[in-house]
Amino acid sequence: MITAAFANQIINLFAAVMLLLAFAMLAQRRVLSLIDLFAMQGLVLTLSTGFVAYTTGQTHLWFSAGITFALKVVLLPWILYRLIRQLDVKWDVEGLINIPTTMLIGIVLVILSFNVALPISQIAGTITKGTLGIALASVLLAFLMMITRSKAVPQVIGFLAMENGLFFAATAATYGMPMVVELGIALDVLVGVVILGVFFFQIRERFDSLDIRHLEKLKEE
Amino acid sequence: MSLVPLPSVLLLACAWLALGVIGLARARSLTLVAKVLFPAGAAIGLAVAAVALMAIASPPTETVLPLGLPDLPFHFRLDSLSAFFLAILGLVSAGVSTFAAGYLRKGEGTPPGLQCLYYHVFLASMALVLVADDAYAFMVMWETMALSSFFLVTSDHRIAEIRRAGYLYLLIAHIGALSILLCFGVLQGGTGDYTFANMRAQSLPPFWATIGFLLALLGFGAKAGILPLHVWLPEAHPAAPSPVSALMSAVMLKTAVYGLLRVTFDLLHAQVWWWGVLALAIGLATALFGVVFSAVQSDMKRLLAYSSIENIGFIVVGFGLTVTFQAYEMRSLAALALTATLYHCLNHAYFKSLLFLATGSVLHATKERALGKLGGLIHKMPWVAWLALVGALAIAGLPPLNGFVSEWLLLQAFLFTPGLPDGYLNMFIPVAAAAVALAAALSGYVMVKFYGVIFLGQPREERLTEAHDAGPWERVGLVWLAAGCVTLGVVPVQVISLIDHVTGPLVGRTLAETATGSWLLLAPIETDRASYSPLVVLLGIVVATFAVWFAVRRVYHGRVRRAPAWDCGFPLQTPRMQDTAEGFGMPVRHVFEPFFRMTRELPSPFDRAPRYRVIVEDHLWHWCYLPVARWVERLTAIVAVLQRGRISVYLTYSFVTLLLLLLFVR
Amino acid sequence: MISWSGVVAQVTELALAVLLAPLLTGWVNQCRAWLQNKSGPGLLRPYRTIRKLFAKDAVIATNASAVFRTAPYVVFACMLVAAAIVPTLATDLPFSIAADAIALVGIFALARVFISLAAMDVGTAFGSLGARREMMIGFLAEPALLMVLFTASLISQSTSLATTVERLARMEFAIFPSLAFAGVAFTMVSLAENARIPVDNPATHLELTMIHEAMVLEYSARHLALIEWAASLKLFVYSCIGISIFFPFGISQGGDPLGFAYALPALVFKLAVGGALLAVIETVSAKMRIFRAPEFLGTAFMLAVLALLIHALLET
Amino acid sequence: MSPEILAVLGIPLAGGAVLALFGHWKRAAEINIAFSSATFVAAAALVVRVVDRGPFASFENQLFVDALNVFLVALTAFVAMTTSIFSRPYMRIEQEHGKLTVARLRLYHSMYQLFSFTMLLVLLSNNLGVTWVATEAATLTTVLLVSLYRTPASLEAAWKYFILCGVGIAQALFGTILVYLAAGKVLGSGMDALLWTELAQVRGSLEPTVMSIAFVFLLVGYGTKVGLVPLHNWLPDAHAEGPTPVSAVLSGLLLNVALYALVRFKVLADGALGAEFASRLLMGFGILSVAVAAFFLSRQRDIKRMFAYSSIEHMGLITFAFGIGSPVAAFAGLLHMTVHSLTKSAIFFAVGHAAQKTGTQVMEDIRGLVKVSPTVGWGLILGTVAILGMPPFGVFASEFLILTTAMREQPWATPILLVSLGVAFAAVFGKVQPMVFGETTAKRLPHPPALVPVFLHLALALMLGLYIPPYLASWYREAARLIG
Repeated sequence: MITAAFANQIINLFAAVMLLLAFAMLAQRRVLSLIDLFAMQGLVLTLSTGFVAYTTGQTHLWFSAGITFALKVVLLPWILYRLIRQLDVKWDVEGLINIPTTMLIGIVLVILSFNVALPISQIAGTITKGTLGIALASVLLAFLMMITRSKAVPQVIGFLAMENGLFFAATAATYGMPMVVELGIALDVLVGVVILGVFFFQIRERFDSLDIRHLEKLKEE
Repeated sequence: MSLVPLPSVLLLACAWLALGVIGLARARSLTLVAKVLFPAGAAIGLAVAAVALMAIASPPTETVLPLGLPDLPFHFRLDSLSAFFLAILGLVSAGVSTFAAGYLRKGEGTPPGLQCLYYHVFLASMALVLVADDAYAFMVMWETMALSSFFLVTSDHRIAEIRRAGYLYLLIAHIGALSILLCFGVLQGGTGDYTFANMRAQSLPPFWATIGFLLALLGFGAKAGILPLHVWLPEAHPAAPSPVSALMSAVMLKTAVYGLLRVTFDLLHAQVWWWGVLALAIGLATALFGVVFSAVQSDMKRLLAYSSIENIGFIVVGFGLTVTFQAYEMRSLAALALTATLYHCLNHAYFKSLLFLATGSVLHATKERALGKLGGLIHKMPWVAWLALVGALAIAGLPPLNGFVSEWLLLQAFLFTPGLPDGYLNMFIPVAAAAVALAAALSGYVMVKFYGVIFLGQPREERLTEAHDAGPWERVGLVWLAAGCVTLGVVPVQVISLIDHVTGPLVGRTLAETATGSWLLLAPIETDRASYSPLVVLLGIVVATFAVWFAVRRVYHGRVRRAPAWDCGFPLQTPRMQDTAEGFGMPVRHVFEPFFRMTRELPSPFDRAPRYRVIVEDHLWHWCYLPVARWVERLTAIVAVLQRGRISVYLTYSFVTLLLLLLFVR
Repeated sequence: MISWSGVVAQVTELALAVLLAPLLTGWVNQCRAWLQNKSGPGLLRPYRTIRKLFAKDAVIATNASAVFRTAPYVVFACMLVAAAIVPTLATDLPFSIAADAIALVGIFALARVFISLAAMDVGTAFGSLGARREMMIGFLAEPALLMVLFTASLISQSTSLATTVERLARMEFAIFPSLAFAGVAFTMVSLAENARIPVDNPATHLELTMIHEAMVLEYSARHLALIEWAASLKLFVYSCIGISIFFPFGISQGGDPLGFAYALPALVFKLAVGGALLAVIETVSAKMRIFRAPEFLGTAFMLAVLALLIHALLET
Repeated sequence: MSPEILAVLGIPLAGGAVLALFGHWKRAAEINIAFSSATFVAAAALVVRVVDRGPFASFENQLFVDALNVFLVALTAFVAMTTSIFSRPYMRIEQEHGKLTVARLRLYHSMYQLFSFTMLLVLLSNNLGVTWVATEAATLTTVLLVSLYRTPASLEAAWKYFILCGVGIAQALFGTILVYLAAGKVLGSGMDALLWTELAQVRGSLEPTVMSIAFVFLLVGYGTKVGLVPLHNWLPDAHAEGPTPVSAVLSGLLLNVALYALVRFKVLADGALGAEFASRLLMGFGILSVAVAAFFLSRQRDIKRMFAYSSIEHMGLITFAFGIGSPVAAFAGLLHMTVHSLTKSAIFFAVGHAAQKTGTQVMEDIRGLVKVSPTVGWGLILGTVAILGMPPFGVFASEFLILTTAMREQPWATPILLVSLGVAFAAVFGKVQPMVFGETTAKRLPHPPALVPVFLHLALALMLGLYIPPYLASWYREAARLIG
């Protein structure tokens, strides 16, 4: 059995890696690397969930870790890889805002997240409570990433990264959601990605590109 | 008779609705609609009037129907004020419906059955507005009235102008209705009880009372057509079929006056003196504006519509005086001013509907609305012409017809004003009286123009010689209204004794308490101060006329020859050489130039085909409405920036919203 | 209420008005002729004209309707009623309670509307032109007249002309500045209303300037006679209004037969002076362009309103 | 275990499955109607049961029914049924116009049923997590429905819809986690801490700080779905580009359902934080939505887009009403939800046929409907008049209550409301009037339009304006009590 303090340090380490990965995704230009980073984030999430399950003895967290692994480390990256290959969209992405600026905004977001999460963490009874701020930060950073990307695939990856952040938050704050809910969320995410995959093809068919800047026809004159 | 008034009114309103539904069911059957349903509607109108006249002297009755909102079922109440306006509705609608029975023709826009539906829904909703006793019932009926009249206005919806008129009308009506709604929101005083009974029981602090009053003035003013909310009126009234124009002008505008009186005197007790001054100022501006604009119109129905604005102005002036007197607790003077106001409502209902119906007949006979293409119709349409003369003289405020009586009362009310405790007010009142006198005199000008150009002179177009007189139904309707104009003018004492039942509860005093006249002599304060006996004047004029006539007959033995007009010896005479409507409006345009926004196209002496064109527009349209429209447009342009199609931007909105809210929470 | 002396006064007054009115017109014309160094048509010329017209055949335009034919009678009747209201000899007039100052203005307006409608009835260029001009004068003169009468009414606390005159006559001598303003306004209004120089010229048929004459161009014979007579009557009534409001001295109050006897010469004297003054005004002023008339009347209107204001400000 | 609830949820779920298999059949539209009607019957039975026995929970407390959601269940099932009736001829005409293939129709019918299912699940779920899952599922099904035509515009709309709502809903999940965290302190971790019925009982002792932050996330999340400004941007696109029956249920039902979820959380937030906090936020967003949407209206050229903005406006009004929070206001909000659903879906029905007749959604090209097709024309004009808040239609009843209550409790808001409603009226009526009246350009349709639903809805809206049956009123009151 490991001590609580040690466990805490480990979890904080995972959290730090999460945050690092979130920043890395924010800065990454290549789609394939983006998918790798996403898969790594999934892996860290799995490990951290597993670790929490191990230290706290919350059995359902094992399942949660399993689902996360299956879904976010294996299935989704695989689907995305396939999509990229079929769609042949490996090229670099140009951000709408340049990367240093994005990073600066990201730092501000982290500060804000910590600030917001602080009172909540004080309430949470979990050993992971300190990481809540980081979870929120990853959510917001993923959000920022969605804003700055101009291609459809990275945007979806951002969306999935946000989901990761949420899972991390759930683990951090409450040792995960009840099983039914987690399953439901996972199902939604999976179906969502499938639908999006279908969409990619259709969008490409219609617009000859996955650049979402083509999707600006519906607006007010 | 043991007839219970309020349920009878509700039943009669339902009967109107039923007529409408029957019309809808047999939408294409002109005979049924015109010869059965409309006369039946007229009969119901008479019944409403009868019930109302009975109820005017009896104490208020109330009833609650299990309709409406769950916490606020429809409350109805019939008191003397409601009864008075119901009487107007019933009496006028009887004439108008009879007229309409003859007026409906085949193949004009909306099918007759549908028109019958709107028409009777319109009548029923007006009746129910007048008896509504809670805010919800009132608003429902009020807006139903607006909606049904909107559909009536746009009966001939193929014409873009008419659609535009209807649109403007409904828009302003709706904004007015929202404002009335907010007024009721103020009036209930935080109790959450929207019955009028509760509002009566509230005593609001002056600030809120003032807000309520201003909202009411705005809301009801929009319906009545006071400045600067009048713009819809000259568009909508001419667009509607004539019986509808008649009803709208004659009755619907009065429901707005009713609302104003109801809110100010019945629901809001604490009157502030400057409310009255405000209303007085607005009323004066409205009256002058209306009459000056009606003088320059070249479309006969627009002319009448502007004249309605003028008359509403007079009514609002009377209302304002009443409020001021009431605020200073000068109750008998308040009773005098209120009597003038109510009397004018009644009069205007009669003569304006008469004139609108007359224009309807002219329109049917000639297919022409432009004054510049009419003329000489007295020869072809003697019935319409002579009856319209009664209306024209009445509206011009000439003794001994009814228009004069209310004007007389109003001027009397002004004359007694210097007794007000406020010096400035005392200075203002004479100026106001002068303006009223000016507007009244101008209305004479307008009516000479109206009547002279349409009915007198020579026909300005060839085909006018084929015009035909009104049919029997139409005649009956016109005669009914004209008879009303004369009766109301001749027996003011009896009418005022009816109105006294209304003024008593509202201002706490009646004219009967101070009057010293007899059945023949109208003397509201004392005979020494002022008295008027229209019957005697009428007799005087009639007797004198006939006496002179007989005398001349006896003295004179020459023959009477017919010959072409002499016209100072000019050889060539064409009907086109008569004054046109524009020409007749010229002096007014000249004298009141700042009122108008004119664009003129004058021919030069060298023009091959000289053309003269003048467009007279309303400054207020350019000062108030277009800027508002521009502002809205500008704002929508700003708002549209929100939706530029870029998903990143949309995401940024969500993001920023989230961050701001988080900061807000921290 | 209705006293016998009142009835007598009423009848006398009415008869006097009808009979004396053409004489007043004749007197004014005569005075004007004298002032202009002409010999003049003689005092009785109006009577002769009327008699002559009554003897002629009437010619009526083909297009004229019944409005055209009834208008002279109605106008004349209106003037009769007006004459019955205005106190000239006595203030105890039974008819005057039936119609007060406002009604008087209304009756004048009724006459004006009828004559204008009649003018438009034939459908000639001049007729409608005259009608338009007449109504233009009317809509400015009418409120001005009303304001003048209001000033008097406010001072006397009554709109009944008889009462007003009675109270004014009875009043201690006092200077009412408002009445001075009202007097000037009234004079201006009367000039316009009676088709006098500087607003109109009763002796011209020049199309650019005529107002009243343009309206009655189509009338002949008995109709024209009635109209002429009514015009004289109108001048007479206006003069009497002015006299009784601004110079009410000498009028008989109540049922006083002695006062009555005293009032008649006083009236004749005052009318003679008034007529002469009118002639003077007409001689010394020039006819205005037609579009000056609104300014002229507007001034009158303003003066009348000022009179009211002064009353409200100073005399209450 | 209540058979009614099972039926209400099971029928559409089964319908989705059946139609996924047999949706290409010729009679698929009738099957769709049959399932929707059966759902409505089940919902009616559920209503009867709730009226009989009061609120109850079922399925191990995972599902529950009380006055608030049973009324929305009934409304949802009803509108879903009428919409399915409307969609039968509508989709057939679309098919004949060559806009849709049989395979797409199968997708449509199947998704239609699944969409009903997800909405009903949101309403009936007692578990806030499941509520979230179902909301997300509703988004997914509607994304497929919106993109049904596979035109560039519909794909764009669907994409935006997906991304914006997906992101939004993700925030709601964060909020839900925080609520769970707060509840865990009181109820212990485990399933109970997500059950609304449990939470509602302990709402007073929930940690305020957490709840405030949670509510912000929930507001942004579900608010996106409700279409509150400035989170609304997906809404006009999705409404305008999807098939009209989908626009009708989106406007009429989905927005309501999302708002329902938000209101449930508002109750919890009120318990923890006092009424001020959530009220202010809701009122602020509500009034902003009303004002901005009103100004948007006058710029529209596409008719469905315009009515989509009108939905934003009305949702803003309802949100504002719930924000005021007094029983009368809550009552008015619920009433407004009902009449807005009925009226707006009726309008979309009429609009759908009008657009089919003229072959365009551009308003300037649609003229004189009343001449060529009086029923469509009248349906449209009456619906418009109703939605603009003219009595005697029910929208006026609720607007009356909202405005008068606002005048009493939040007077600052009334000028904004007055101006916005005026501007909205001017814009919408000014555009619809010439479409309905005047000369025409329209042609006849190959199939007779199904206008029974239009007039049925309008008749109901009319009835609610003049007479609210006592049981309905007590029902609203009960629901308002739950909210307030």
